Amino acid sequence: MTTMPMIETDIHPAVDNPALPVFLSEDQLPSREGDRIVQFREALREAMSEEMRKDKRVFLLGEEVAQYNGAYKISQGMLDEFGPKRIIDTPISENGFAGMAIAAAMTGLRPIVEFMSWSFSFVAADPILNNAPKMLYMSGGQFGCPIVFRGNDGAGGQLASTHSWCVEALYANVPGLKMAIPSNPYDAKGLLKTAINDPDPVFFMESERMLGDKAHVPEEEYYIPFGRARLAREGDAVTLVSFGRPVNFCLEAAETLAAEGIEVDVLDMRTIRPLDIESIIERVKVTNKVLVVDQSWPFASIASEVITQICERCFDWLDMAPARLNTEDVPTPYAKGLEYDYLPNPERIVDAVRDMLN
Amino acid sequence: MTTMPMIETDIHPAVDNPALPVFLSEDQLPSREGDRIVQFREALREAMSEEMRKDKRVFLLGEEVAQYNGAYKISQGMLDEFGPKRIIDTPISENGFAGMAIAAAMTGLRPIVEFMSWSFSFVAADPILNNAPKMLYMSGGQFGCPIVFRGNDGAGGQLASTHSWCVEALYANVPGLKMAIPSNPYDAKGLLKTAINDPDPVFFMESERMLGDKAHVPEEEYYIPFGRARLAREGDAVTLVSFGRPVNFCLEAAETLAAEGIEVDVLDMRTIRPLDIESIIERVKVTNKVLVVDQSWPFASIASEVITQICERCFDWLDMAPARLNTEDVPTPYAKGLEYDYLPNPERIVDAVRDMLN
Amino acid sequence: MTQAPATSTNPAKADSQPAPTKPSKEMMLKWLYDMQLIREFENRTQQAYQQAKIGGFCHIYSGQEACAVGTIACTNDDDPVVTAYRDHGHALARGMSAEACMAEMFGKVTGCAKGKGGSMHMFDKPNWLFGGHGIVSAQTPMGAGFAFASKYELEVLGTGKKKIALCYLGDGALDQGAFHEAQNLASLWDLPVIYILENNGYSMGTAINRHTANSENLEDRAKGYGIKSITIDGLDILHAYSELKPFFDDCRDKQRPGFVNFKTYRYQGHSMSDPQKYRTKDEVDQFKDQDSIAKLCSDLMGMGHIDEAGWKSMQKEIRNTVLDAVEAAENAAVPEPGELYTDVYANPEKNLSPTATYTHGTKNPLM
Amino acid sequence: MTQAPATSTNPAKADSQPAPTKPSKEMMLKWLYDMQLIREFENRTQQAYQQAKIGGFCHIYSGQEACAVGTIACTNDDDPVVTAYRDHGHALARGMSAEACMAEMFGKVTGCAKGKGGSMHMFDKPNWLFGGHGIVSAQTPMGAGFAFASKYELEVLGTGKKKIALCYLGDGALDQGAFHEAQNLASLWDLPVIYILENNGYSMGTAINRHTANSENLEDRAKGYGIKSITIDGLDILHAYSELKPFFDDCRDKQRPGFVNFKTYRYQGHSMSDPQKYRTKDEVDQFKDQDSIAKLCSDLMGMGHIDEAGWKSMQKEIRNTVLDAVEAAENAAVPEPGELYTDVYANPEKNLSPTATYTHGTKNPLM
Ligand SMILES: Cc1ncc(C[n+]2csc(CCOP(=O)(O)OP(=O)(O)O)c2C)c(N)n1
Ligand SMILES: Cc1ncc(C[n+]2csc(CCOP(=O)(O)OP(=O)(O)O)c2C)c(N)n1
Ligand SMILES: [Mg+2]
Ligand SMILES: [Mg+2]
Repeated sequence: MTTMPMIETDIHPAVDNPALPVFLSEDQLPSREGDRIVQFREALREAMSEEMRKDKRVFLLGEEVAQYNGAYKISQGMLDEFGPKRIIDTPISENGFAGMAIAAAMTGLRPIVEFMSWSFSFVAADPILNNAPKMLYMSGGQFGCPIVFRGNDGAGGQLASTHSWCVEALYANVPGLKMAIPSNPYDAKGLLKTAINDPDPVFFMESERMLGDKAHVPEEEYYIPFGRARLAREGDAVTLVSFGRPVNFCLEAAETLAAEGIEVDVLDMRTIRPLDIESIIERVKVTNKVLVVDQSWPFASIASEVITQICERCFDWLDMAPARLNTEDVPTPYAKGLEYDYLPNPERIVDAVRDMLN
Repeated sequence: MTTMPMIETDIHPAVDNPALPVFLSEDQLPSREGDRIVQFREALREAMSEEMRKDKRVFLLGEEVAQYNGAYKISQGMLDEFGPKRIIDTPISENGFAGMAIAAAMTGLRPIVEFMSWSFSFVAADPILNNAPKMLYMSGGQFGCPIVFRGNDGAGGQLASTHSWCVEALYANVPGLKMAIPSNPYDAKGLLKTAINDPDPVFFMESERMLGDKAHVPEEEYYIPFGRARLAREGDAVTLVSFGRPVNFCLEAAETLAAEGIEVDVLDMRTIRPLDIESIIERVKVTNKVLVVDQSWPFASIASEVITQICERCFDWLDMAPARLNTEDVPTPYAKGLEYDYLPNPERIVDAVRDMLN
Repeated sequence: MTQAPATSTNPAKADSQPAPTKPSKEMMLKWLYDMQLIREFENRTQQAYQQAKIGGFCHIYSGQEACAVGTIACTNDDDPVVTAYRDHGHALARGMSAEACMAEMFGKVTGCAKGKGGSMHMFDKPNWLFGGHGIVSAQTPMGAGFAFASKYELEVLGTGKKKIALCYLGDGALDQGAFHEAQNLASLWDLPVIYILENNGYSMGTAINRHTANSENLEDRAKGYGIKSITIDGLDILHAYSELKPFFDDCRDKQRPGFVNFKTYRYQGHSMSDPQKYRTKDEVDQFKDQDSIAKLCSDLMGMGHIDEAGWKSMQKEIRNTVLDAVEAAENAAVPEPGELYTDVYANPEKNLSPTATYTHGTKNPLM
Repeated sequence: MTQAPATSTNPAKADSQPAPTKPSKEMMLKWLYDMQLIREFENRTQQAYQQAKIGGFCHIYSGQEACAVGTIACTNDDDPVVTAYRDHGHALARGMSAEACMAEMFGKVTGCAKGKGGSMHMFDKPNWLFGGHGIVSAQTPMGAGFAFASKYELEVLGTGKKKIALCYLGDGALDQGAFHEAQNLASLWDLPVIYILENNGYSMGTAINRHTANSENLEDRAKGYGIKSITIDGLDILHAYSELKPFFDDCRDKQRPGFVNFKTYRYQGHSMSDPQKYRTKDEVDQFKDQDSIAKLCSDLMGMGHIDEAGWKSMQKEIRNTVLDAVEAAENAAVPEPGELYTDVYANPEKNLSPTATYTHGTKNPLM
């Protein structure tokens, strides 16, 4: 397989050991089809373990990641392999251990901070927003901050108001950070490996509801570059733009619509910052209609941003107003039925597409 | 003067003492012209003092608000008038005192929490985002949260990265809260009085750079309803939509443009949630061109939201893509020149309008 | 407080008068009842969870009954109480009906939060219970806030009386900055809040000595803030009450904060999905051998306050109450889809959202 | 650490070898020099601020010189140091040139952060200074983090040595939850970080007893975490050093945290815009009468290490150094507008922003 570096960057002097992984173009990546079926959580674990084997500077810390093997079993077995100095159980002190890890990253170490849920990251909002993404700037280029923050994001299944946050709508506003939100095991592994090697702070969002999802993940090592969307399904009627768990709802909706003879695009953005606007434009020029499906609340969300960028970049190609479908604009309810209605489920997506076509 | 209730609401059973102030329509409000010239900071003080005189449940807490008379002299003299039980100096414990005040609000008290700067609210992000806006929902309608959080927002003059946040782009995403961002002393007073009487949590943003701004503030009592934009200047070429400090930049830019024969609208939104989209639509139907000027970073900002809502509500009236002008998408720099370039200053607005018209 | 919840709806509640320092027979029997009620309730909760009738996170209180019951015994009906997510015990001890508590977990409109909150969010305004909170330690500044509000009512509004606020926290919550800030504020401002550390030795799967420093001397922490403290053997409610009652009274009287290191143990896993590899069955059994309900029961039998038959019939009554609660929860209605948009704003003006229109919705069944 | 800053650029630094417990004449003279340098530097800073050559918030260190100089004297050149926003003193004591420090406040490209950080953000990688941080107490978890990184290097990477991390905080920072969390982590994990409380008695306009509980017994707080502590009379650097050096050495040796309650005083207002009505001129004067520079100078004269003439010429040398720094800062270039977009990302891929294109920009003058 020939390798083609997809990103050409001279790394900043503030960052130690500057080699980025070699990125392959989409069609050069190992096949997504195959029978090495692993869960989403295993894909994440493989990503971390592979990078930890290669680079001793990488370590994992968070609540229950070590002895308990991870609250969601993502880090299962990692304590055994890497020992307690690199797989570190923390107290419930998100502000404290996030701030600590940021400092460690400034010295050139490469921490992976697991938030049991991004919902618990608000107590650490100050270090993760005020320090990590701005350290390089504030220090006039002296100190980088190569760190990954990762954890569950979005409704986890009747966890109610305080435990069901989609923080991307809030945090993506901040320059200096990168953000990745995979929708499936294959991408999760490839994106997390890239995140760990990236010299900038990466906010990495998983979903409790997807951790058991299974798919082929190839044996060979691969890295998925940031800023490359994947056209998960191609159509001509409408372009659905999504990221994370709702991509799967879009694919389901697309099936339903296909049965009615409506073929839609499903574009999986994979990363939010960088945002592969070119791929969106390319598809909008074909379908001239776009629906952004986002599991955050609508107001000033990623969906708002994508629509704004579409207006800025290809307004004249639009046949109609670009549309969005978000989570309902209310605190997350507990009751099962309410929570289902609350999320951008396949039915709501189908309805929205039908509305657009009428 | 005849009074006309502008908002008809039956107040929720969770909220004690439900009477809302009587709101007048824009043309019934006392005149904005006159010679009772006060500073922005005094207007804020008058709003708080008047409400505190009327309602003993209202109190103010925050760092240096009492003995020091306010870090920015907003609360000057209030300790003398209301005493230390109602004007309360706090330690530097934003999480602690915000959480405390939220509890007090649940019991029916009406706290005003001053953040010396909204930049310091991140250490309190959990209580202000997870509790205040969701308490009514989480408790199934048992406990309301009538509280005002207020403080300086935006670049304060070379305060650099950590002290120059515009938090509205982040926080406005959250349902359950209201948000007001006045641009001048008259509105500041009328909106803050409304905020204090509102039974929901209100996030109220001021600007260190405007606290010394002077304008006529009438003797008579008045309340400015939420969700009513003000057309601060009327034109025909482009509608500028803004809020807070940049409204003043827009007005300056409008002067410059007028000299070239270009007349623009300047619409001051006054509140972000609720957002007076109808007033925007009304003007877009006239000018068919819109530029949103927002002093936050662009990605998933209020500007993105306004543009999205414009697309949703009056796409067909647009002659061209709705445009935005935000703060530059970088951490706030210290150096004076860089900071000036960073903000949406009048020159940048003039350029953006010219670009739109070419 | 100005917005006084209606008086307790639970006439069975023993302490509508300030409780005496030496508990009466009725009081002690009520404790036995409440503790057994919690135990039975939690057994049914687990069952219902396994049947997927309850969803989300669900934290069982079994083993810790003496804590909720013993501490609430020292309060007045209108003392504010706030706790964390392991909150069924506090809700029941405070007087919430088993039905409202169970229905909440079933996600039904008859639940205390109309099905919007679930297991972690037990709110009961008539009983001065201010939740059930999910973010570890977020309730600790709130505890100071309820104490503040009581004092404010007394000193500024001139309408209150001397209260104490109760704020429960787990040992894991010790490590959150919020608790530090809360204690500092409480001590600095003489706020009558009593922090009750439900020290069950584990924060999820992490033993206390692995998550908090100097864990053998937790009272030292309180001392750092000049807050008085006490350590309680939490498996013996009679002993606990005799030590706690004067401690609480003193905090009320002096209007000062307090810190209680209440040593207890949870019988079940952290939540319903915990394989519990971090402790041995032996350890659990050892604590079960000192069960606080069995202890109280045998103490009361020793005093001649109850006999085997009485205990049997009490258990039966409780079993029926809980079964009724489960049945009622089963049969209650799920929320209408429109309830999604209610209780978001108390003053739901227009244009608050680009996509939603908010309304008021149905009245909470507890109000 | 893996990313070892280059060795100190300041050859005058006395402690490139581990410092002895009994200071040499040269060391003590160096301290006098550094303390006077800070004093003189801050005088010029105030002047420049009044002339509007410096903007933003600016916090003057005068009065506290013995703290930065006395504590840094106990460290090695490659021990990591982090502090808050009142950071000019630490930067100079750590070896940053007066020019880089002054130019930063002038917003010039020759500043230590290329003019992007200003007064509150003094970073100096070659001298292991990790900032200058503006959010009160945000630096305290970072302090634990630098200690963690040192230990990690030693124990996992196998390339380091026993270090201590220094983390300064003001008395106001005691009240932030972050500090509590940091101390707990430091003690729990045996992190060699020394927290130096620069206890100047005020958090802005709030006297310490009005903002933190039990303020007379601050060592009690550290005790709560099992962290060893010491209280230092911070106006006498010789005495301070004699107590601090063994304390620091012990923390390094045992790889354990420490807490220093360093009693000091700030002569100027909180920041440049503080009318200081919260304290009397008398109080300020009383402290000025015990000025730590005057004390050290007279002690050294008493020991015969310096005489009047020597002191005069040292002062003159310092004055010139600072004047040169001011002049250099004046003459240096302001950042190019394009510098707005540099140093935002170390790996500035495309599409990171809808409006900006990021690049690398000029190399930091300190690197
Ligand atoms: C800020 C925050 N971090 C993490 C969690 C996840 N979490 C919920 S409970 C818990 C353990 C708490 O243990 P403890 O405080 O001892 O209470 P217990 O469960 O023993 O009653 C954790 C880590 C959370 N809810 N909030
Ligand atoms: C979280 C936060 N809240 C408030 C502020 C504003 N502020 C800056 S310094 C300060 C006082 C701090 O006093 P202290 O810690 O004693 O340090 P000193 O100024 O005495 O050196 C305050 C309130 C801030 N920077 N960060
Ligand atoms: Mg516990
Ligand atoms: Mg101080």
